[in-house]
Amino acid sequence: MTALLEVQGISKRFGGLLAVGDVSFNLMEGEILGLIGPNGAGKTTLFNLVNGVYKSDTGSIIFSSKNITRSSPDQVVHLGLARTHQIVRPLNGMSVLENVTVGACFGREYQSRRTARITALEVLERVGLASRANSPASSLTLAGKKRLEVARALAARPKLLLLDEVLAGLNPTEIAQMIDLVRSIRDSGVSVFMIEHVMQAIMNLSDRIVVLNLGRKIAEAPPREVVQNPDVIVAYLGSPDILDKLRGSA
Amino acid sequence: MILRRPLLWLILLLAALFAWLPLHGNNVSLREDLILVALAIILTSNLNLMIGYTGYVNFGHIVFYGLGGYVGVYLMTVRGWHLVPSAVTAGFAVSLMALLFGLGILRLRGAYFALATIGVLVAVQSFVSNFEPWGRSTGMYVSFESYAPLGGPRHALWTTYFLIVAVMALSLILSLGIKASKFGLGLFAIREDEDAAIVLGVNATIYKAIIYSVSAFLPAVAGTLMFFKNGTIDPSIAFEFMLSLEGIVMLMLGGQGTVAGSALGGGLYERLRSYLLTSPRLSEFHLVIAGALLLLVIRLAPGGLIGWLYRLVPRSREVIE
Amino acid sequence: FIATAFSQQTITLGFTVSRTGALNVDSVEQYRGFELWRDQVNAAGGIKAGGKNYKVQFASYDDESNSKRVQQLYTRLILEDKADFLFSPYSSSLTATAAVVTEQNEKIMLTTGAAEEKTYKLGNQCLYQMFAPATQYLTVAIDALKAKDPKATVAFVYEDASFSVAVVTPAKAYAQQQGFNVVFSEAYAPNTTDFGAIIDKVIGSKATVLLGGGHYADGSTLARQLYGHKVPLKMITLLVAPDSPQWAELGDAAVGVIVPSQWEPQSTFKAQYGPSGADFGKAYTAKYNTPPSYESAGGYASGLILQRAIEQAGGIDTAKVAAALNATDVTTFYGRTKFSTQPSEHGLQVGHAIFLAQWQKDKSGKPVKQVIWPLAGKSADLVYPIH
Amino acid sequence: MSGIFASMIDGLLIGSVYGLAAMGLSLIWGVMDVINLTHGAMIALGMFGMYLLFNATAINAYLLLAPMIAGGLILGVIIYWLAVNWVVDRPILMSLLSTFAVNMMVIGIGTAIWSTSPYNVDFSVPGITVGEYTFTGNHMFAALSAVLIALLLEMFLRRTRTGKAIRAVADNRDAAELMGISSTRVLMVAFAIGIALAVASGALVSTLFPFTILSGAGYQLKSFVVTVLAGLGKPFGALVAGVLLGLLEGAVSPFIAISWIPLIEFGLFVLVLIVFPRGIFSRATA
Amino acid sequence: MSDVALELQNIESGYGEVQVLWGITLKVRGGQLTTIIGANGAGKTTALRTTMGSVRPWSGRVLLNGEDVTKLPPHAKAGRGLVLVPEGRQLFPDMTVAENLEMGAYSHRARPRQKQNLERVYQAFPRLQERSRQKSSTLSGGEQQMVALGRGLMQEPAVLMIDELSLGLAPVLAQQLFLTLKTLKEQGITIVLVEQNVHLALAVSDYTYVLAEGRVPIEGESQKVAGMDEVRRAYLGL
Ligand SMILES: Nc1ncnc2c1ncn2[C@@H]1O[C@H](COP(=O)(O)OP(=O)(O)OP(=O)(O)O)[C@@H](O)[C@H]1O
Ligand SMILES: Nc1ncnc2c1ncn2[C@@H]1O[C@H](COP(=O)(O)OP(=O)(O)OP(=O)(O)O)[C@@H](O)[C@H]1O
Ligand SMILES: [Mg+2]
Ligand SMILES: [Mg+2]
Repeated sequence: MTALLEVQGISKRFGGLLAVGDVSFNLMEGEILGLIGPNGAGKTTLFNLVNGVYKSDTGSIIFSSKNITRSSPDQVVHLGLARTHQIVRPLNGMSVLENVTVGACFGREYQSRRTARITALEVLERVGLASRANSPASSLTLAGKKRLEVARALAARPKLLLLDEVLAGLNPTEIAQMIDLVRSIRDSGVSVFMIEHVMQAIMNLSDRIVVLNLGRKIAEAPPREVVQNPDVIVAYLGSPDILDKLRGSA
Repeated sequence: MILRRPLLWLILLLAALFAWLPLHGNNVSLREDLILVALAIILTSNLNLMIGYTGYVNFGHIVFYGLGGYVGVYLMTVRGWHLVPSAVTAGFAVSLMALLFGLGILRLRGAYFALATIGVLVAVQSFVSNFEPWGRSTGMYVSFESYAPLGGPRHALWTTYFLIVAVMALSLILSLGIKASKFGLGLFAIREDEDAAIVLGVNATIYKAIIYSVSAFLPAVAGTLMFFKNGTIDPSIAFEFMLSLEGIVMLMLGGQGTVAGSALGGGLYERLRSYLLTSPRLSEFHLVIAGALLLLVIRLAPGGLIGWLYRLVPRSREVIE
Repeated sequence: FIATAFSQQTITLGFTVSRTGALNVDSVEQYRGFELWRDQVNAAGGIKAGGKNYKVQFASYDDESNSKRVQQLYTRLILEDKADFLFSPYSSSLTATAAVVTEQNEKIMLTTGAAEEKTYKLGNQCLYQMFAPATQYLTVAIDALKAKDPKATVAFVYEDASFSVAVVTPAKAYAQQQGFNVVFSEAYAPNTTDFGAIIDKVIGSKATVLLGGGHYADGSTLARQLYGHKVPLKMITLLVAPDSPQWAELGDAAVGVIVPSQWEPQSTFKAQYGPSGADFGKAYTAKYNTPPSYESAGGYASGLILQRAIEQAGGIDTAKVAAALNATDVTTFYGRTKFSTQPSEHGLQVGHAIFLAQWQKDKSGKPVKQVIWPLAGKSADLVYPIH
Repeated sequence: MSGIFASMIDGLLIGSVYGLAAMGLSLIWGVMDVINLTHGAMIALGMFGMYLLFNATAINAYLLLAPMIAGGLILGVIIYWLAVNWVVDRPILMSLLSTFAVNMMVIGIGTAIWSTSPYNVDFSVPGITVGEYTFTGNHMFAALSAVLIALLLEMFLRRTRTGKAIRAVADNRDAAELMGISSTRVLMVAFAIGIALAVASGALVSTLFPFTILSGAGYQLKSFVVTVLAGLGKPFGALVAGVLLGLLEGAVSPFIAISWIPLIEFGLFVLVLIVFPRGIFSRATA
Repeated sequence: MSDVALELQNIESGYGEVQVLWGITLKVRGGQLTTIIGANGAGKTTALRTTMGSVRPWSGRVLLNGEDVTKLPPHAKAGRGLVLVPEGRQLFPDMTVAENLEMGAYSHRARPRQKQNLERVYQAFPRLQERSRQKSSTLSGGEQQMVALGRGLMQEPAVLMIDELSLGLAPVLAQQLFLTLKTLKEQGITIVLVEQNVHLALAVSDYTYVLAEGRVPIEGESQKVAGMDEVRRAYLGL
């Protein structure tokens, strides 16, 4: 297995705040890599650095043997790296189908409008939005919009997919369905890098997990080791006996 | 394929009607009315490329029209060129300039972009007002000799009219073509959320610059034609801010983002103003009436006339884009 | 009632008026001249020519002081309203635009507020200019200055619009040729209201005489601010604006300002045709409650000249009326009128000449306009310096 | 006294009036996302209002500012209900359209009443003469009034509850409702204040220069420039930017023909925008 | 203690022509924590927004402490202590964290206790105090959620409705928040919770409504509901 994404010592400051500090890791081809960490740890910022929304203050990012440290987001997509937004950004005035068509048109394959439409329909079927294809994107519920994010990114036919909390707002049953979807995406040859706070999912899916805290990488290990890491427990996972605490009357 | 779109044929039919109606019966008066309608349609449909398709409000769109007029009239009167090459050259020259301006000001977003376009308009107007070869604020006059190559003024005006109608048809076809294209889809994505569009792979910088430049071309050609026809050009007429605003009004009236809407809004608004201005009883209050009607229309049909049509006859959406 | 012998006909005169926009004041005054003439003609039974009796009716639209619709409106006047003859809009540039239409329809158009020569040198054949051409406006003032103070230092401050540029450009050359030191010359944008910056520069230039202006709005503003800033000038000559009766509203700022004029009520031309100046002035004042300006006189005179041409042509046949106009050389209350017939400048006014009038205080201290130039026709002496 | 100095002082004085004019536009735009195209017409109404009021009462024109502002507030409320309330939630161009329609009507009625000929408020305060240069009292009083009004507005926005509510509604109308803020009322107040500012600035200008019903257009254009330089929705910044603009005009005018000034002014405006894409004063809040 | 604080009677509503709620009836008892669970798109958010008045009910009534408030606009309801922490946070993006919290205390009802409430909020979310001068639009997703909750608490709620409490929060923080809810309930605040973390929600709440396609097929004591087979299958992923 070769590294698809090599991140070497990248950092990002906002004014006095170090959002991401000197983070390095590799993502292997065909892998699902999880990214967890407390709120404000710098996970989304890390995604923004990788896909070129922000320019890294230091270090380098190599994707598919190309240096993309200074590339803009649209260039990155063409190389095959697509992402979703944590705070969803649907193109509200357009239909669900058109949203996804945009993804396909300007993605890695630069499909023509006609082909893009076919791709889009196919992808919508896959994420379970086919029935809403012609509704305006604005009428989807939050969870629907998250699926739309996934669909748009998938339509770009990426080699690597960055998923930023796409399971948030789903109930456990729906989460289970999405887990199957992510797995099938990986099985179709797309590598996945995902941020998630839903432990059940991230533990289930990831081959390895990177943990960030206060902008720094504090762990990188397979799921089983991560849940046992005391630092991770204190900073992130919290107590396992929470249900009892909640039920117990005051 | 664009050939299978009903609207294409409607556009061609419209152009044919425009050409045939005044010619049949040699109705020059109708021609003069229609030329202003055609001009309104040209200006709005090209403005629509920026506002309706890309979501960038251009307050100074008229600058392309004015500059086109200047370049063309200059080429004709001072350099002795023929009308058509002058107009086409004006189109290219102004588009090129728009590209340069665009690369600068298109870094701005939203209201800030809109206001920068006003800045460009006034700055250009002021520059032309001080530019000696173009007659400073006095402008330029077209001598009657310039009409000679086109067979004298009478012929020249008919020729100009047909050219304007052709430019009108081209403008609408251009709008239609862009709307159906991948380029157009990219523009729509930019309109909805530029940052998201970029993340989806749209090269917004280039797209915006190109559409800004494209939206300059036909108005510039029309500028040459119209000012040649008018016989004079000066900065206050060529760069009228009011006309720029009216362009936006016409667009919103018809329904931004749609090909037919820009034509409808442009045509109706122009006819309304023209009718009120020449109607003996209403002319005194033409502004008041036009204003009140406008208010009423946007209140009753907030999506513009096209939006209203869509709601009335949902199936029309497929034909009238 | 003598008209019974004649058969009744109407002729239609078409024109646009700037009822709104920048040219509004001057254009409406011109219109009143047309209107007074029409009413008087119709009251007298119409124009009598070739055994017929032509009542005059108008067709007119608002051009909003903007050339955008001028061609549409003139086409409409000619084709829909079937105008027999046309008057021009106010201003040279609107006139040039209208001329493109009138020429190809071979309609006669008498131009009034269109003083620029350029308009008549574009190859037109059917235009007839009533105003004395723009070149003359300020050269006259320089002659007057030369007689008073050949050492004066001169500043030109003028509207950056085609008429005033056409006036000032030859005047500047003429001033230098007459040995004056032109220390400052600058054009301001039409519809300027704040002259602060320019006034500071005039002061800095140490000019003693200021020539220029443009139209009513800017001219009156300039005068007012020159006065407010106490600029030490010995002579101020402004185009167009001070001719209007409204000028008196400026109060003290009005006093001393000179205006080149096409006509003044005091002028005493022996009218070979039409009313005397005094009669015209009286009728005008009675109708509009304000004395006539030269735009009004020009408007009225256009009517007269056309009327005379129709009478001489014995009808309204365009070719015949044109021939009569080409042959016109007549003095009315407005002065002499004669059109150039050379093909290169057909229709240019070559008979009429410019006056100078100055606002002076009368015995009761009210500002009134006096003719000061030509010396032969003066009603008062030039007051120099102003203060 | 040298020419440049005199001309800078002139610029400073007139600049504060530009600033006041722009404050109204800036407030309405920043708070409501409404590009108020009645702005110019309101400035013109301010001019004519002052003209009528002054001719009727013949008292010191600057004392008349208070009733003028009151009138402006009422006018603002009327226009708000007539043309603004139902477009606030719509895309910004809708408000452009509806205010443009009102603008047409106001200009149309104004033209019918006053035609487009110039009027003048015949009131003058004695000026100060320094060397050959005279600064009119009107200019000084107008500048002073403008600054005073600007300060009052700033205090209102910063200190009062309504002021804060205005900012909140501007930011997120739905959320403001959830906080218990009546957004409609707040928007109406903000709009009325914006109109009153335009009217006040028109009233001040009328004591300086002659005006026609169309005169507002030029000030509207300048207001756009000033608003943007300051950053939208920063009324006090607009005052400062207005003064800067006036100073700039004053500083360059001795050296070039004034017909070049718009080119410099607007050219610079575009450049500044490209360098500071959200206005000069917007960098402070990071 | 168990009077009905908030009641929805036969509410129907939707967007444009699309009907979302088909006559739902809910009773929220004072001092209790009531949960609404349901699949994605079931209409939970719509129910809360209709209660608040941001979405107009087509028919039916909303009663607050027995008083009919169906027709009142959201701001008037907020003034009476009905508080919604909306889905998607809805912060004031150009305002700082502190200003956002301050706006929470805008109403007459909330102002007197502004100071104490602010302290309480900072205690619950120390991160917010650290970032009090940061513009809220630049906060991380989870931080924004904290501001939204904090702002809701600043409003001095009588009935606090929270749409997706734990959305985007790290597990440890979500747990902490559920404990906070429990404390709030003990302080006498009536709470309506829409939550996808069904396990936690059912554990903490007293009464539960299940919403499916705009209707309420199941309701009951939370413990009972948690034991139902169909609930376990459809919503608990078991
Ligand atoms: N544009 C910005 N300006 C200033 N600070 C920022 C900006 N963007 C992010 N931050 C700060 O950087 C830190 C990291 O933010 P980021 O969005 O990466 O967190 P996250 O790990 O994704 O958190 P969450 O799980 O809550 O989404 C946060 O404290 C946030 O407030
Ligand atoms: N603004 C809107 N316009 C049109 N339809 C809408 C709008 N908002 C929501 N809907 C539709 O209403 C239905 C219910 O949506 P609602 O947001 O209430 O669901 P929800 O139960 O909160 O779902 P989620 O768990 O995803 O938040 C959905 O089918 C949705 O598509
Ligand atoms: Mg995040
Ligand atoms: Mg929801």
